[in-house]
Amino acid sequence: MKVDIKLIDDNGKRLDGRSTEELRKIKIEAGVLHRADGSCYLEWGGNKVLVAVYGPREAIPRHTQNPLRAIVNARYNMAAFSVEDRKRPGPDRRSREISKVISEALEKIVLTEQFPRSAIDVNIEVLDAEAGTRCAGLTAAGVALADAGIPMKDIPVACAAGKIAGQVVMDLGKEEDNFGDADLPIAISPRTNEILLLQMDGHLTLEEFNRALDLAIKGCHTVSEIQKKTILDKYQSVEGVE
Amino acid sequence: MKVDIKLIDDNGKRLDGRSTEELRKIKIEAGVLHRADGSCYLEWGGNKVLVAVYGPREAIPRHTQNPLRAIVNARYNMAAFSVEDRKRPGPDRRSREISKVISEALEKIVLTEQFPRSAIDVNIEVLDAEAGTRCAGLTAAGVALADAGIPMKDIPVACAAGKIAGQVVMDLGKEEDNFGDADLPIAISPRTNEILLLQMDGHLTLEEFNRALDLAIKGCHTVSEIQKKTILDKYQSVEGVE
Amino acid sequence: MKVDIKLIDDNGKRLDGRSTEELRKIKIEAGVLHRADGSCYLEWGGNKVLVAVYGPREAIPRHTQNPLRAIVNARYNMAAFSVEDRKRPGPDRRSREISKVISEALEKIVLTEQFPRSAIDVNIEVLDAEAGTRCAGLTAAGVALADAGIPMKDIPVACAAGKIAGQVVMDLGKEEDNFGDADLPIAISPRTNEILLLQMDGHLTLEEFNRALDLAIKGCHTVSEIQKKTILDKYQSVEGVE
Amino acid sequence: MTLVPIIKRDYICKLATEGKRIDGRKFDEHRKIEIETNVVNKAEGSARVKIGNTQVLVGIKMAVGEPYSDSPESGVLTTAAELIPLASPDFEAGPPRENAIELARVVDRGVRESEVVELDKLCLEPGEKVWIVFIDIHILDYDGNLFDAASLASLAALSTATVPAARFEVGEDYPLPLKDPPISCTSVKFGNFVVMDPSLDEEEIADARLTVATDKNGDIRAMQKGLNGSFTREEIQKVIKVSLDNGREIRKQLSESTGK
Amino acid sequence: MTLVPIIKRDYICKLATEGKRIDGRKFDEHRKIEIETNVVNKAEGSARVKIGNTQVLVGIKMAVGEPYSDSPESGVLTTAAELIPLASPDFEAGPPRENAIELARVVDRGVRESEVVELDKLCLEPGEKVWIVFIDIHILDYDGNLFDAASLASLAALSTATVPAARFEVGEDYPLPLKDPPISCTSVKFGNFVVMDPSLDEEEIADARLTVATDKNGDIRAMQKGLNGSFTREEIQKVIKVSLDNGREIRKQLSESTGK
Amino acid sequence: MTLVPIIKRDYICKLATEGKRIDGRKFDEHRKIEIETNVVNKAEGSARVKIGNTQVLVGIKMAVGEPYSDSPESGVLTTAAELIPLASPDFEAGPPRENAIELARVVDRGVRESEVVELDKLCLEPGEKVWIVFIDIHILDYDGNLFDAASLASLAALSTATVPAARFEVGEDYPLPLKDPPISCTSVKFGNFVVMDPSLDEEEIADARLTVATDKNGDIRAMQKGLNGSFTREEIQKVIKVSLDNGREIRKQLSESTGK
Repeated sequence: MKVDIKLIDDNGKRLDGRSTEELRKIKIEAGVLHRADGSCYLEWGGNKVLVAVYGPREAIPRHTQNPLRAIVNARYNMAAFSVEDRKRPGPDRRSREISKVISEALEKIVLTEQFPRSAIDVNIEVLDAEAGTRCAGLTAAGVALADAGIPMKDIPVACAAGKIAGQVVMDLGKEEDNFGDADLPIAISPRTNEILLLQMDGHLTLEEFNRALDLAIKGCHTVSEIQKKTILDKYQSVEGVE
Repeated sequence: MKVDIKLIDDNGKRLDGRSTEELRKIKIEAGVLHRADGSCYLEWGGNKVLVAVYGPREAIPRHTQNPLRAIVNARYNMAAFSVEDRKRPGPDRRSREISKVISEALEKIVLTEQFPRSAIDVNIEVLDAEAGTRCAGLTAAGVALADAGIPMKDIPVACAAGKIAGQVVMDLGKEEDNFGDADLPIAISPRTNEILLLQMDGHLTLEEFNRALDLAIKGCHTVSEIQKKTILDKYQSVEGVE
Repeated sequence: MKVDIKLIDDNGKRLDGRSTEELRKIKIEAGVLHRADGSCYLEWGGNKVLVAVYGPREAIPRHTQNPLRAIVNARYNMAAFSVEDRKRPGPDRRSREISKVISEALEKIVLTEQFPRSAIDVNIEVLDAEAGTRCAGLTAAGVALADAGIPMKDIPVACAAGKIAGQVVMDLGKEEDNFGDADLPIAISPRTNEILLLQMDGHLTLEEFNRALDLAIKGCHTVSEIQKKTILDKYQSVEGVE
Repeated sequence: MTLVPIIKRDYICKLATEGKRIDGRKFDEHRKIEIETNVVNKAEGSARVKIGNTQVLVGIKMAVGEPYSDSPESGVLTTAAELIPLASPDFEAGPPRENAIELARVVDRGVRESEVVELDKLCLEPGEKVWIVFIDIHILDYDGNLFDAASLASLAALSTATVPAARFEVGEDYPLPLKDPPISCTSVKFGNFVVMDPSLDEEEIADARLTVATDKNGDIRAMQKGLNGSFTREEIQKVIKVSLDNGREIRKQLSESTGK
Repeated sequence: MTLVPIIKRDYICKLATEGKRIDGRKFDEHRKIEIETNVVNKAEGSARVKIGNTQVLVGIKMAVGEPYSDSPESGVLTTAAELIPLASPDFEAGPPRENAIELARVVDRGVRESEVVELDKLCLEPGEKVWIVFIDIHILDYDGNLFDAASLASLAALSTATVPAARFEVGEDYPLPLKDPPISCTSVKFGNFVVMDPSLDEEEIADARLTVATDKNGDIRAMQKGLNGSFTREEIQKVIKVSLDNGREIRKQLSESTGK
Repeated sequence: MTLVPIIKRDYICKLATEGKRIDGRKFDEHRKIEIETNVVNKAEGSARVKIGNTQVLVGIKMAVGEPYSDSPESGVLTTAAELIPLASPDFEAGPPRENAIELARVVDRGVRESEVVELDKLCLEPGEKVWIVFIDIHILDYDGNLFDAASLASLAALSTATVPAARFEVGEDYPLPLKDPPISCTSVKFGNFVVMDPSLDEEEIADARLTVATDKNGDIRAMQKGLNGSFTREEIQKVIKVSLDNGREIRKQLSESTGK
């Protein structure tokens, strides 16, 4: 169904009042679970994501072990009640693809060589979904890995840019995702700007792509600051206790 | 659909003519199968149940082995043709829950410490179902385990009590189960009266519960006598042959 | 739906113009795939079949290994687009039965004793299906096994006979299969005429059965010649190159 | 799994050279058959068949459903077999594997291709509502030759089945309409010997198996060869002959048991 | 898995002989409970319950669907639980296993048999369209006693659920119609000791488990015994008594949290 | 799996420092492509594409079915890929795993997001009956770069597909309505080298993969990065440039092969 929605108004404001280069509101909390080795709760606009990290621990079954390094198993899962029409529990093709690209992005950044034959399990649960869950999940995973004390080259971070109403904008919201022209979620290592994850759907000219990529990288750096502050706060509060 | 059925008539008789404390008719036969290590065929009212025991034998796959004792795997299964509307073959959630609670009840009574790393498989097939199949299955399993010569502290036995038309009664039949107020199936070790299995659905006052529990225990003892007679008859007939 | 189709006309010709003892057109090509150890592409009437052989290689999982000989795993699969109404991908009961009878037929002819604990995988993909795919698949498998250099007592070959419009005929086509009276697919070792595979559906008198069996054996020998020529041509072309 | 059968094989073959079988039967003799019908109340029809120690229970259930689009005026027939772990220490729980699938499909074809169940009489509304007939094969005790036991139990169960029209509020109950059934007889070959109705011991060492279903006119209605051995043309003739002879006897017993 | 629990068991039992529990509670005392509702925007109702470190999130979704044929005027209730690997190093991904199935079924019966959700008020067109209520139980952090946490979170989520009639274009939204709920309390037994609301340490060494759901009248609405130990008649009485006492407190807290 | 690739990696990297590839190609050169259409009679459209030794067959089937509720006037597109064991000693039978799922989803998005199939012209009755288009990807021979081969074969198969309206009795057959397709080009990176259209040897040692689909206007229509390595911003620009150049050539060849 084609719907006539004006995604950017005459003042350059988007449906939720943001400017074209503005992120949705982000809130991150580390160490929220008792059993997990590391955990993170993250809200990003209307998205709510919970991540638990377990490991490094022996990879089972054995035939999955890599004698030279650890494997990173990200498991992205949407709760049945996280979307408007209830989702059947269990993995579907979409969640398995997202799990794969997030696993691959994280493997680049974790110092996997330090833990041969091991597995690091990153469980990403989407509790409320509202466009951009893979970026939210990967960003929360970065914090949960740090909270678990897993050695990493950097804290990975993700953000999307896209195109709506003919303009390149930061971090698409729900309607923007449904009725926009293109979405470009990426993840980077903020220290080096290396691109760990990149997917693109839609229609962008070469020039628009370049602008969107730069915008997404800029978004990543903003989110990265929030990640670092969260981890620092957690660390200091623990210090304070001791 | 609410149905107006008078479950107890003015003379205190139930739909099938039983009094409130009367069991349905029970028939037990031991050693009815050639391949199984032990077996039992049991009719309890309209229920027909066949049980085969295999083991103790090495538990496979290996990771299921317990180094200190045997595991008891009861597998409760309803034949596709055992109910009014054909049941899809294979386990459903109900049968898996019943398998679990029966397994747990039997593990308490089998001398599992004598067979480390082993499995004792108890296959319970419901051929005709008419209320009370878990009690019928567990009772038949007790006889089949004895027939297989598995060392046990006692022969476990099961029976239910319930509440219909405001009264606590023994051993609910089909309509009584559908239109009654509560069902309380239990299994006990008759020698000690220890309660091995207990589930309750419905609505009972504390006092009704106590009466129902006592009635179910009483039923267990009656059924236990039939079990013992069956095993004795079987043993003597074998003796006689030799 | 009963359909009135005249399967044999007044001149003794069948729907596609064949005489009663005539095979459909067969085309065989060996060594058509790069990765497979041996391969064959076969067209038989409207059937198109591709076979890849891998092995002998260690059988996994280990519990499938036979310490005395290799196992032959034929896997018959129909492409989703090979039939009029799209077939759901993956094995169904029909394809699993056919895989079983083809595996059994091939195990008799491969010198499996030479490769204990090994598996020889024979992947049969039906790309276009039009009656007689199991015979086409088994025949192509024989060529692919030879192309892979797997030692065999003989090159197995398959062909069907059947009964339509009251007559015993060679190699049923699509409508003949749907509206005929009986189908008798067989596979043989052409050197000894031993029967490796035999299935029969329909209605045949004893005498008709004997005639159909003889006709199917005759068909097998005709197809066998095409197989041998294919392998010889391939061998000579390779010789020529060297 | 490999050593014991070799010893067993040698012993059974040695007996065979003397014309004997391990349980004393002649080569072309089937074990004692018992047929008991109406053993399950909830089923529309049921039968328990024993062939020697092998025991199979078949229950028939029916329901109202949609016909296949290519046969809008025909009832639907569905056959399922489970090799439940009750019946043998070698059967595992879980979805049906190759052996169970082959068993169900061979029984199904035996019933379907011979049109034992008159499916064209099971239409309620053309293209909309027809009777679905479920044949569920439950193996209770496995001591060889499941094909014949399952097939015979299916026929006996069908013979005593009632169409539950009243329960589905589409008329009055009536007997399931049936035609004369073909009888399946299975033989196995080991070495150069071919024996009828194999026991489990014989099945375990067999090279090849051949099932032949024959009707009362002496015609062949279905065949299925199994296992990784071969038959010669002559052996096949011999198996057909034995299947005809035994089939005649078994048909008589089936008819007596079911009163049809 | 076997050696550590033996040492742990000895330690916990030794404490118990002194009347103590590992976390300092009395035998009949439950851990601190926190109930937070409306935690998920997309759900029609939701709640997160903490019992000590155990944390369970339940979301309610609703949809319009067909009723069961034997209750054409009733809504449909469906309960699912997943022991997702997020919550414990011992939980594995994949379809629900025995423990998750038992959990979902016990919560489901607690809600269903006590008719907490007034299903007869969820009919849109008799026999055609009714509301389907999905209770999805998400375990977030597993530190013992999932039964009570999942049951309480389900009740809290149901209490705050809105029937999304507007979204489905069948009228205006209204609160999900509910009756007074029974409260589940679980105790475990090890040795001769019975303790209420087991922590994970206590659960790991427990011989037997008993869950009792009681209503505001002090009546029993559901029971489930688990694990491979036994209870005496007297122990059962004692567990019921403790469940009534604690149930009363928890009911009060639930009522305060949900404003009902 | 780990030792051989290290040696292979060293060798391929050493060649690369000399500006060479293992099969003699330039870094930005794709292998020889062959496109053959209408290879399967039963399909509504089909094509076999070879890229070097890699071989993929795609068949299109259509059926009449229900639209999605949120697009009642649109046809439905479904893409499935199976990495069948025929194509590689490393592929296993069974339901699709991660790699097959990613492949199918990337091909699907390439077709869907660029609206290659004009789904709005495949409506028969709004909200009731629409055409379902099934794209089934069959990998026949796996020697690297399945993404481009599968994508190209899908486009070629779609280009020659006929809507089977006559068979479904809803009118006369007509060509499947299509728009200009974007062409997928895949590059991989190992060390600091980026090469186009990787062979299997190159894929096995690659750190990162990037697929870029471009249209005839030179716009980007889809991208997918894979594997556990990274790209710099500059490398991505380079891959896009190479994908545009090669895409132009391949588009021409596709157009010639399909006559469109």
